[in-house]
Amino acid sequence: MTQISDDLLLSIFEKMALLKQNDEKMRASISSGRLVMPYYSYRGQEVIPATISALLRDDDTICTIYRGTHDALAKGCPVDRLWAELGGRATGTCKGKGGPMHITHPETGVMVTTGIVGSSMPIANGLAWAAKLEGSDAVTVAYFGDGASNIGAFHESLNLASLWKLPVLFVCSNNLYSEHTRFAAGTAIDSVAKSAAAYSMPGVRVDGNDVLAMHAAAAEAIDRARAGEGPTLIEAMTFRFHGHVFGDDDAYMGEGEKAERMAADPYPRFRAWLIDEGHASEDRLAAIEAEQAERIEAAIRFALDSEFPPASEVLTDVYEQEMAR
Amino acid sequence: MTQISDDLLLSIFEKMALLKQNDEKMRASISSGRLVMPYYSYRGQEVIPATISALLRDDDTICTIYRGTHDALAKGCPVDRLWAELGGRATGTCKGKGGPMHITHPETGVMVTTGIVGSSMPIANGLAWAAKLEGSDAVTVAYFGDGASNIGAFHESLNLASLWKLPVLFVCSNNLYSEHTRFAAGTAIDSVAKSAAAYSMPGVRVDGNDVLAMHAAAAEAIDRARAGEGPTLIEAMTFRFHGHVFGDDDAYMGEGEKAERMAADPYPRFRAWLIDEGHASEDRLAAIEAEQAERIEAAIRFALDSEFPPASEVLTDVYEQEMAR
Amino acid sequence: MSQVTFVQSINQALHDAMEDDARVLVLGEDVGDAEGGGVVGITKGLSQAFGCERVKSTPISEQAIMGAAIGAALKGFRPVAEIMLMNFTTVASDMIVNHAAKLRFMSGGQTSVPLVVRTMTGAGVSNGGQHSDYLEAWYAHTAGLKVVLPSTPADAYGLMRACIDDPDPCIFVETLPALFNKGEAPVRGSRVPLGKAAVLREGRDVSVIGYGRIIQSVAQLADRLAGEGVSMEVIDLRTVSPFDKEAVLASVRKTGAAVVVHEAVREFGVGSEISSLIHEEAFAALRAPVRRIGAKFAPVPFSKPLETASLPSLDEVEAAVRELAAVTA
Amino acid sequence: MSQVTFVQSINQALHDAMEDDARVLVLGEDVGDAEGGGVVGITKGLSQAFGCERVKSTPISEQAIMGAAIGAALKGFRPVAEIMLMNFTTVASDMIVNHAAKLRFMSGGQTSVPLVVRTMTGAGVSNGGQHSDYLEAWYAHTAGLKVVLPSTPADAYGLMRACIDDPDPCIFVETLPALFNKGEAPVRGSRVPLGKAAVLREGRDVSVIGYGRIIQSVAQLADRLAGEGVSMEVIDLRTVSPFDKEAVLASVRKTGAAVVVHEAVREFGVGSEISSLIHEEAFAALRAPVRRIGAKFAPVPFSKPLETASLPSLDEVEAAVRELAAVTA
Ligand SMILES: Cc1ncc(C[n+]2csc(CCOP(=O)(O)OP(=O)(O)O)c2C)c(N)n1
Ligand SMILES: Cc1ncc(C[n+]2csc(CCOP(=O)(O)OP(=O)(O)O)c2C)c(N)n1
Ligand SMILES: [Mg+2]
Ligand SMILES: [Mg+2]
Repeated sequence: MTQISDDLLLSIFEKMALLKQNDEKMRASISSGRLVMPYYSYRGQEVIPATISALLRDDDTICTIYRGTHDALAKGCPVDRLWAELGGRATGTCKGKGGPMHITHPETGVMVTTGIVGSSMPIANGLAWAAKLEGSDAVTVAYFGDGASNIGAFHESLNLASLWKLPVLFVCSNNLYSEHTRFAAGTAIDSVAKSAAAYSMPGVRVDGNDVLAMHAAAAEAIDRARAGEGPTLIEAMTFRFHGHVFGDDDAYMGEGEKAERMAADPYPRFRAWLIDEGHASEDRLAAIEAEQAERIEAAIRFALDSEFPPASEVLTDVYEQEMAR
Repeated sequence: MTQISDDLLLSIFEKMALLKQNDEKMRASISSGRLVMPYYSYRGQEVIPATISALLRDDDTICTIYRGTHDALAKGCPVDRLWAELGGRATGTCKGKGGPMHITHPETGVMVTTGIVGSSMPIANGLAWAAKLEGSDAVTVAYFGDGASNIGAFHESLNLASLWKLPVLFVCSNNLYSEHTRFAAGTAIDSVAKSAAAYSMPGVRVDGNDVLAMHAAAAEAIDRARAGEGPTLIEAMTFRFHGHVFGDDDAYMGEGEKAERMAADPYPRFRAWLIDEGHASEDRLAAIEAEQAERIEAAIRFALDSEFPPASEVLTDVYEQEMAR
Repeated sequence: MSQVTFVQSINQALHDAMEDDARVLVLGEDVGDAEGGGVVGITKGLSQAFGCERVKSTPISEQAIMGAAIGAALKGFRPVAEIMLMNFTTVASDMIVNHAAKLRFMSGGQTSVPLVVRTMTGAGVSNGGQHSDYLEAWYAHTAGLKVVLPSTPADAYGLMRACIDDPDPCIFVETLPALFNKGEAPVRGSRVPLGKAAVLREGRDVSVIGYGRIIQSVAQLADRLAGEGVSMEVIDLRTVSPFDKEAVLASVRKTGAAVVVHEAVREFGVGSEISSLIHEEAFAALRAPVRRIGAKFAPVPFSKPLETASLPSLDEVEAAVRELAAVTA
Repeated sequence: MSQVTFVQSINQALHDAMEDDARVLVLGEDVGDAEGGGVVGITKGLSQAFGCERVKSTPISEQAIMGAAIGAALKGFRPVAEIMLMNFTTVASDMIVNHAAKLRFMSGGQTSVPLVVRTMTGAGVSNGGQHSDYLEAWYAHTAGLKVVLPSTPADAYGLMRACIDDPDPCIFVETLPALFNKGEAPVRGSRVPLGKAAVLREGRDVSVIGYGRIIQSVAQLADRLAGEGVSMEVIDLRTVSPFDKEAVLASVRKTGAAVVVHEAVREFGVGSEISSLIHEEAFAALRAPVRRIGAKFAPVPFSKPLETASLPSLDEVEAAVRELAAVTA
């Protein structure tokens, strides 16, 4: 994978450092009561959006899910506005109205975050259709989970995207579980990627915890999409370290399974590889990490210093013009 | 295909004769104003349910669609009750409340006829699950069209049936059109049967206008289902001779296409084959046809002699016990 | 004045909107000319005029249709998505209710979804239980959506143009059994403002408030009863949500009595909202309680006599009006 | 009396029903014990007790879940299908509305669909716009369905048992933020009849009619105001459709004033039906128009102060009651 420049590798690392530390801070903030929200930790899955986003432009768009805080951050959603949102503050990306399941930041292409399983895909098609109509070569990424591959919207969306040759990447983060249900207990086929054949679409299963593999798959899919050759389904194998929703009981998982997966944490692995292969020095990486830590601290301060929205905001943004009721 | 007995061949022919003539009478009745209803003619598709039903038992069940009058009749739904239903009479299968899109006759296993594309499949799963729970080896057939393979319920249903190893036959009558849209314009894959692979399910495309091919596919699928080995997807290639809804403009079809297909009418083809191969004499077949014609005439008389339901019936059968409103 | 059908006026509205604004798109099952330009021809000629990129026939995939419309709308396009019949909106209601209706709010106003859902429905043509329901009460109960239901071809034109202009998602409900009825032709480019009722008849004794096909029949009833000295005011809401409270209340304050009528099931229907509001805001003016008339609380039956019996009748309206007119303060 | 949570009483109801009747089935996402027995544990222990054929965890496929339940119900089973949150019923509403609700009618009474849809919802736990909606008004507007919404653990038990017994499809709505609240334990085998309200407090001056969590708070308000000489009658509908008209009308005829309250959005909500009915049937008895109190006409916001502001408050109820109590005939 000699095609990846050191700059790109470091930009991926930078995103991963931001994502990993951000998740740690969010969990800590929930445990301490500073944040009150249902939180779907993405810890362990950082490689996927970090690598994909490093290949995306500002005018590329994404639709993601409740677990997709990392997708939004990796795409460029400002950390401070994100923290303010999760703190329910008026300075949040969504004025505090959306919360963790509905992060939106159009300037950086974060168009929709949805809490309804499967619903990122149909809307991603529309964003991609818009790009096509505008004559742009922008692409759209639809992020979703393995469990979402079992819902009707998945089928309808992949079929339509293939028929219309839409510039979409369907990125399934297969973390082996949907809530408490094992992948094999919910899905009759042994790989989501294989479903792509049912839509005459390329489908590829990759190690979503491996930057190089992820990069190769994403780069190819993005090139295809930009060239007008249509969508790709990428199944990125990964694992969520903190269960479905932070704080829940993960007794449904094998003890050994979780420990083993966490021992293979992709973050230190990639970090060590960067150093071992001579792409960056320990000092350089530590500096990047420190920078990200500082960004997050600043974001937390920004959030905590911000006001809550006034109660009157309940009735604004329902329509463009407030209705007399 | 020497395995098919003459008895079975003749029972298939009998059903086809009933179905073909029944459709002719229905269209004539609509043209004459005797029946007033939206009618989705199945003419040209008779082989599929005639052959499958000849292999089914009374305790096997079906779920079918608005076009499925032939499926219901082939399964054994009484012709007279059917005509009364389509005439809106109180003696109809559904007391006139259902109409052509909702034929139901549980005694012969006609459990649901739906007007919503794709909705026969999820319910068929439930019927099959019930049989499994009861320890019976009864099977369920879900009939649907090629267009229905593009809707979410198809995906969810095939996945669930495969996971639960349900005794279901998913029978897709691929008549090359969904309303006015060509198969290839709506479906990204070139064969519905190929989708079966996405559900680890056997899938087979057969000539649905050929009794022998249809028989082989159905027999295998039914055996599998009865043996507890799970569902099968059958794509039966066919053609509807009278467009989407009887009376509509079929300009969207190529002139030549329709004429060519109608020239290959499976009914006279099977009839001639039975005689040529020595399975039955012309007289025998003519006698069967005459019998069916008489059944239909009697059914029409029964329907026309029946009363309309009283207006008070609007409020019965909404719940088991009428509600005070 | 020349006369046109609903099919013609809605077709014209789509045509004119596409001509006036390149961001207007049309999608849905069979909407392209290769597929006949829609099952009843409402989208005829559009793909020929504006090309198959702006007028897209789709597979039978209502969630994908709505998703494509929402995504394009988020980027500033103005998609008009057809969900063929209103009962089929049930397979796409996640997209409509959880997404189209809420994205503006949940994004804190950063995004908007200026789309129109075109859908047909209505009992009276023997389509039976799964093809005839009026579900406008559901969508009216959903904050973020607007719901219109025109009763004349000209209003259909003007409301469609207004819906396409509108920055928020609108559900445009077409009355299937009336689509080939004729009425005055619309003026090109005209708009009927959303949320504004039309007073079809002015009167003194009783207000009848409704929308859709039946309110036009009620207007004729008013003409007939006027001859007998019963003076009806007839209000066509045109927009169900937000509906024109001022028009409704002004009328009821004048007449002191009201009947609300629609073809949807009566119970938990739109009429309940209107009736409640009238009582809340004009109680003192009322000589008698507001009457609600709607379809029977049952699925729509197939058999003709039952189908007819399930629908609200003009006789019921007449009886209610006569009774109310007879009540003195 | 021992105290139990809703989680416990509903679990007990399912357990007892499965024990009493082998036709009772449970299905839904994560309902099996291998998957933790449900996201909040309502189905815990059931698969252990009754096996994985009768208690089936499903993929995330709500249409397939409802279809499997409908098909099994058609064959005489009594499935209790979980659609985890009420907003997710939107991806299965075709199955619920066009099929479960209508198959009895459309088959002319030949088939029936005795299933129960269990679903949770409710604002107040920061779940935001897509996980908090009360949609009971939609299902109440759908002929063929019954809708219940219990306010105590014991009622939850008795209503669940009644829903499972019932020959028609029932939607059983659980209040997510109240699931761990405690109340009196149910008696094994007890039933709360569908369509029957409970009079939580008897009173003379004003009737407050509602259901769910908030009506219990209203009962406490009644105790407080009683000390100040305001006598409230508090009626918990328990069943939203069909609701107990007799109980409502009897109360209003006595008190002459009413407030209707629910956590769903006010506009086009269940309260509109109840308000309309009261006016229609008890107009002469009313000293003032019926008041409706409900959630704000907006998606449910995430931010705590906004979420709170979106919900109906006890202060609003109190103010309405005081005003109505002060109105003299
Ligand atoms: C339509 C719908 N059904 C059910 C849920 C409840 N739910 C939320 S997340 C989830 C699991 C999704 O699993 P997967 O797609 O694998 O994504 P992951 O959470 O593992 O990232 C479920 C069932 C939902 N949000 N939407
Ligand atoms: C969910 C839904 N969407 C759209 C329709 C309108 N509709 C009725 S039949 C039909 C075409 C179905 O085609 P196919 O599945 O191939 O069956 P065929 O009619 O050819 O037998 C459509 C789009 C419907 N009934 N239900
Ligand atoms: Mg997962
Ligand atoms: Mg077809």
